[in-house]
Amino acid sequence: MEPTHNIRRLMDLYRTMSRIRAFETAALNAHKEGVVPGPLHVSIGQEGVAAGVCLNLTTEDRITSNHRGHGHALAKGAGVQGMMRELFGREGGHCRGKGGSMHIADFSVGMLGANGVVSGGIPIAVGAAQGLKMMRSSAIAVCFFGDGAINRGPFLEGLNWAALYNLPVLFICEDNGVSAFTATDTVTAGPGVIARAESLGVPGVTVDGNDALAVDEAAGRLVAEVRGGKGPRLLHAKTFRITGHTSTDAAAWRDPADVAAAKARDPIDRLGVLLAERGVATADLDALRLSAFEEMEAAVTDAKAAPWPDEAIAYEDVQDVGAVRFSGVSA
Amino acid sequence: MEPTHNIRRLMDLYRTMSRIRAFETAALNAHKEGVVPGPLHVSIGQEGVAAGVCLNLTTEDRITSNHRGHGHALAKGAGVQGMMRELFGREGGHCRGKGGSMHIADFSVGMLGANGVVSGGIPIAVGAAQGLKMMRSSAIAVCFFGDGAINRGPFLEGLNWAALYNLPVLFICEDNGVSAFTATDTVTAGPGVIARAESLGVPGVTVDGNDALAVDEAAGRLVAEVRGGKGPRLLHAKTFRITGHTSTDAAAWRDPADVAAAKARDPIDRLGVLLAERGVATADLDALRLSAFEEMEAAVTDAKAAPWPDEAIAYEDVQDVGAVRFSGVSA
Amino acid sequence: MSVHQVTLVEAVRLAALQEMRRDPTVWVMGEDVARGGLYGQYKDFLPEFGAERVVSTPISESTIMGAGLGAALVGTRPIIEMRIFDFVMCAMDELVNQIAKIRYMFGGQARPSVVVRMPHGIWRNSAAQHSQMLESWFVHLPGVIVVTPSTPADAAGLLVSAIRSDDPVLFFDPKNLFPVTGDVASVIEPIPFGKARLAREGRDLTIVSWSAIMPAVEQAAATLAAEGIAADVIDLRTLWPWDQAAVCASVEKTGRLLVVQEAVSVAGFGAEVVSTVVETLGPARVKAASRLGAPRIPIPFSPPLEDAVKVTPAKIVAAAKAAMA
Amino acid sequence: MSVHQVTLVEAVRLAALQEMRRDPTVWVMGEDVARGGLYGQYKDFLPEFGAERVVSTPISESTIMGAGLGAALVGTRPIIEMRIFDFVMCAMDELVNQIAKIRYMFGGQARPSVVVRMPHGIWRNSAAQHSQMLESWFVHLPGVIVVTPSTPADAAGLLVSAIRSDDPVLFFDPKNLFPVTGDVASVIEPIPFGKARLAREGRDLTIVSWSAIMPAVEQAAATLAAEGIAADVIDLRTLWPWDQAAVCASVEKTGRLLVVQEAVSVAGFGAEVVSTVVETLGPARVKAASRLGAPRIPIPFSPPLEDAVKVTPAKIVAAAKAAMA
Ligand SMILES: Cc1ncc(C[n+]2csc(CCOP(=O)(O)OP(=O)(O)O)c2C)c(N)n1
Ligand SMILES: Cc1ncc(C[n+]2csc(CCOP(=O)(O)OP(=O)(O)O)c2C)c(N)n1
Ligand SMILES: [Mg+2]
Ligand SMILES: [Mg+2]
Repeated sequence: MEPTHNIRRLMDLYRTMSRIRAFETAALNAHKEGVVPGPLHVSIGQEGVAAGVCLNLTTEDRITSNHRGHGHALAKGAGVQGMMRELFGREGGHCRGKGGSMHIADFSVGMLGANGVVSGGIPIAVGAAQGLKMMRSSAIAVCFFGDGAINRGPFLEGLNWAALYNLPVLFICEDNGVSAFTATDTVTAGPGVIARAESLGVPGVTVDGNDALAVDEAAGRLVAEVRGGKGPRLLHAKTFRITGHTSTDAAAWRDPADVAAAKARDPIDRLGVLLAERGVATADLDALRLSAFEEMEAAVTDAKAAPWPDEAIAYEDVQDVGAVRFSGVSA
Repeated sequence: MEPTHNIRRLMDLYRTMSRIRAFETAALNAHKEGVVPGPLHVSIGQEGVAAGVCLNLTTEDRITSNHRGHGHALAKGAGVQGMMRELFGREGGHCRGKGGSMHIADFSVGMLGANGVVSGGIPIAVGAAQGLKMMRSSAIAVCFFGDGAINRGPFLEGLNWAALYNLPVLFICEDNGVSAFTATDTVTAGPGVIARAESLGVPGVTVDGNDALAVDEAAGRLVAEVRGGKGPRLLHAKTFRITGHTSTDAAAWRDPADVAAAKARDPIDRLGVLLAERGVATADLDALRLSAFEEMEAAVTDAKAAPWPDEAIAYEDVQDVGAVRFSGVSA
Repeated sequence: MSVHQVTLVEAVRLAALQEMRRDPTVWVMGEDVARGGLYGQYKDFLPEFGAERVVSTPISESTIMGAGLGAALVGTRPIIEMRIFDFVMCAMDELVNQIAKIRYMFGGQARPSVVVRMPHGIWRNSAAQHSQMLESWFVHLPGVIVVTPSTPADAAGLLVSAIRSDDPVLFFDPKNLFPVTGDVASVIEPIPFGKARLAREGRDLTIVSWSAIMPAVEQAAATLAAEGIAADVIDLRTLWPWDQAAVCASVEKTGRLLVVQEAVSVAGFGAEVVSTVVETLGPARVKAASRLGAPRIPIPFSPPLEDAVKVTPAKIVAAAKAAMA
Repeated sequence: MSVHQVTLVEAVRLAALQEMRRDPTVWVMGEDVARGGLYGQYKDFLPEFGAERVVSTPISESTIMGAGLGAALVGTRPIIEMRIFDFVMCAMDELVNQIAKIRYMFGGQARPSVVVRMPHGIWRNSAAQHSQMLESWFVHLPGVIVVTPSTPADAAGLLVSAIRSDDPVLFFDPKNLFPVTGDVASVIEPIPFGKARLAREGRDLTIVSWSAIMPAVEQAAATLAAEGIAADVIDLRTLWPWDQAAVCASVEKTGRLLVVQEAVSVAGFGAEVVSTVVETLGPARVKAASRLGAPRIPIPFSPPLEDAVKVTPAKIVAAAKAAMA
């Protein structure tokens, strides 16, 4: 990469991370205000992973995500208005208000959905890769999941399957060290995700997930291999979730030292330092963060003003065939 | 081991294998005659694994098994009459005629049951080990499953769990190379079961499953480690199933060369050769095989003559609480 | 269009074959399918369609189900073969939480066009883990179509509809009826979901049933007819949607309803039929409404025990007579 | 014996605490239980009982369920915490094919004495994968007891019975009612399975319900009473076994039956209640029999959409009036 291109790419990463941070901060605040209903899982501190991976994907590539999917969706290009309205449960949400944060999806940009079930996205991504391969598409599938997900059966089944059929799928284990409120290493045996993946025929690479540039570079290599027909790969990105498990979890149970250390390794700040070293003016970076902030504030304003979905919408998108309303007395 | 003891132990192995072979041969014939109903999965050619492992267990130790469980049950000490009657669906069967071959169990000797679901025994064995540990028992749990089972999620979950809680459980992967009618290596990626186990924190050892002595020695070591509190272990026993998947599968799809090679490696014949080398008279071995044959023929005669269970038995063993017969019109 | 006599398993084989020839996005996956499937329902598919469209899988039920969904999301139409219904218990998250809900949760963006084939029912002494009938569960589950045919022609026509459906279809092959023969057309036309088949016309009593127990019902109806009781016999063919209009019209005529199910009676689909009829017509217009089914026990192995819990023609005749009393 | 006012979640906490103190073979396992559980239902258990009896597990639902079974087979009594009902879909083989059938398949040798706790129901905009109610499925499944309490006292007493039961018990915590308060005795006595609670006495109509929707039912009954319609309100408390005698006796008195369920109406437990009443009393003795429940759609996220599918006091009042017409 020659220097200017490199700067542009770094700025892309910086912009994406800033937008994710701004989106989730705005959503968190709105949740505290009581205007975002239901559970909300944010990924503050983890933005480097989503940004670094998705920068290497095309719109035709597909991703599946987990319960913590805002960053993945935004990095994949999902529309902000549709996302924010979805979180608010309003008309114009990507899922028409039926999904909410835990079921964010934007098929128009290849975002095949968040998932409320841990590991739920693994077989779906594997199958998407199989379908894409069958249809001779050049697109690949990318599957985001947490470190907690590697203790569920679908991890084994999905990776074995992907290796067996040599499928174009890239697995991303976004390792923030916690499974809900439990430290993952207290419930996980053996040497870790890379060993597990390799035992299933899927080569893996570990990267510092708080270094967006490193993620970008590693993902770039792996995406090229996957797209080149070399079969599935796994990227293990070590990161840290600064906030709690859900918006209502103040994360008081965490070691403050760990949180402080993580804040010092904040992926956005780190990339900012690097960009400054490479000569980008601080003002330019600030402008970029401000514009992300404004974009998301505007999205909140829009979502707040958006109408609630009409009750009739509850009865749509169920099935083409078969009544949805109960033939007898029904709610 | 001093030589005479060794011979006695080898004779034990020989006897157990011969009894398994005789039991299954008798059952197969009875099935062909039409007096054993339902599906029947026999393990002819694999007897070395069950015999070698179970020789190292006490009655208090528990085992779980799979759909191919006659050998495991017999080697663990299950009563032959109860087993044969169960296969025939008669009164006096271990499961009162409700289970049949696929659900053979004899809790009185620690045989916690065959299983009609591939991998079904894995979490049960793990939990049994956890309960035993909690109750400060010196007993361990042993879990038999096939090579096909390592592609289901419970393999990952169960081994991780066992390693995590340092449970007294020994996993036995009885690797006959086939999953029903499909060669297992055509549906399995990666370097194999040992790598998978080790990636989950469970050390494993591979052994020639057709060499009963080798199985006995390896299992002896592993059982001692497990019983000694060192945590779970896995034994990978490579073997060959000479007969088809079920009694109605003539296994015409197999390569005759493979079958011939396997027959040449028959675990019973091989141990016979070894015993002869060590000075045991062929007549003694023949007598042992004959007595096994006669024992099982007698069991068949007994089972054939045994009464059918009374219809009322169908309604027992469901629940202590709640009617089993339908309150309305019922079958 | 010629018609020929084939077994039910051959009928569904021909249906899948026709659709895979018609539409290159249709494919099948499951254990041993390259070998033709456990029952020969995919016999000779591998040579014709190749290993990419006839995929023998590992024993990985959750991924068989979930990968089927993923493949549907990118535009293919997988037939997901579960081998034996009971094994779908290993794939329930993928079926219940993902396939059934994905279109709705995502506001219509996803179309999980899969057919999940689950041969079900009592099958010669296969015992508790290989004999279950839980089809009524899925009627209670929003997002799926539930298909329960009993004849070769219906199974074939409904499988064609299932493969062409954009909604996910749970197709319950009546595995005990695979050897039963019947006429099937050389070009298999789709049969619409939600239309019952009137298997026999009567006036005294309405017998409603579906799936593998239908032959016993028809036999019982013949016995009843010989004794002067003429029953309308309705084969629902699909449980969701189900032909409420046909059933209600028949009970309006006969005044008496008997639902016969191979499954456990308690909280089974029979309860839905009885309740719907009573609610729709009003109790005053119903002289009798009852259910016949299995007691609430797992399926035992031994033949006489299994017989004890099986619904038989004699039991159906007795229940029908009770309903006439 | 003193009585105090506590929340439902505290009531079930006290019940489990009492039983774990009483019986050292009782233990609990599930995700985050060492931290007190997702709802605080195991708060302070870890310091008292230690990590061997309060086991925080990996996210491994099939093994949580299956290991619970294995541990029961060697003589312990695990409480299997599923966190949220919907996740049991990841453990259905272990529950349906193993736990429910093992005693029967093995001719009585196995006693799977487990309690599976599955907090269920609509819970403040949690959407389709965290709000399901499929309790009726398990009534149709031989081998298990189905418990669906709605008050702190009932939840506590029934949990005590569940822990002492040798049969496997599926305990549906009504998660939306966790903050609701009520009186609980300082020594919690077991409540027998299969005995309904008469929540209100009337003569005009029988309303049958259970679990999280009960408060709405009682509110509706109060409204109806104010308008001159006196309903017998029956809280079933357990769906298997269920108190058929109490329900039938009430309908014999009132002549009219309305079943209210938070779950989807189609093929839900309400159908079993209606059918059983009609079959037991005969249609002639029933003037009206109907069900109120959710439409057949997954639970949507957005508040107004969720409200649309929720059963509310107003809807119950309307349905009751329709039943009186
Ligand atoms: C199958 C299943 N079990 C449990 C849960 C509850 N749950 C939601 S998120 C979570 C932790 C997941 O940890 P990880 O995969 O590491 O993701 P993270 O929250 O750390 O991003 C749990 C246990 C769930 N959603 N699905
Ligand atoms: C979950 C599940 N899927 C599929 C089956 C059908 N089935 C029975 S045995 C078998 C093959 C098992 O292979 P393996 O575990 O290697 O045991 P083997 O038969 O070789 O002894 C299959 C697929 C099953 N019983 N359970
Ligand atoms: Mg995590
Ligand atoms: Mg095998």
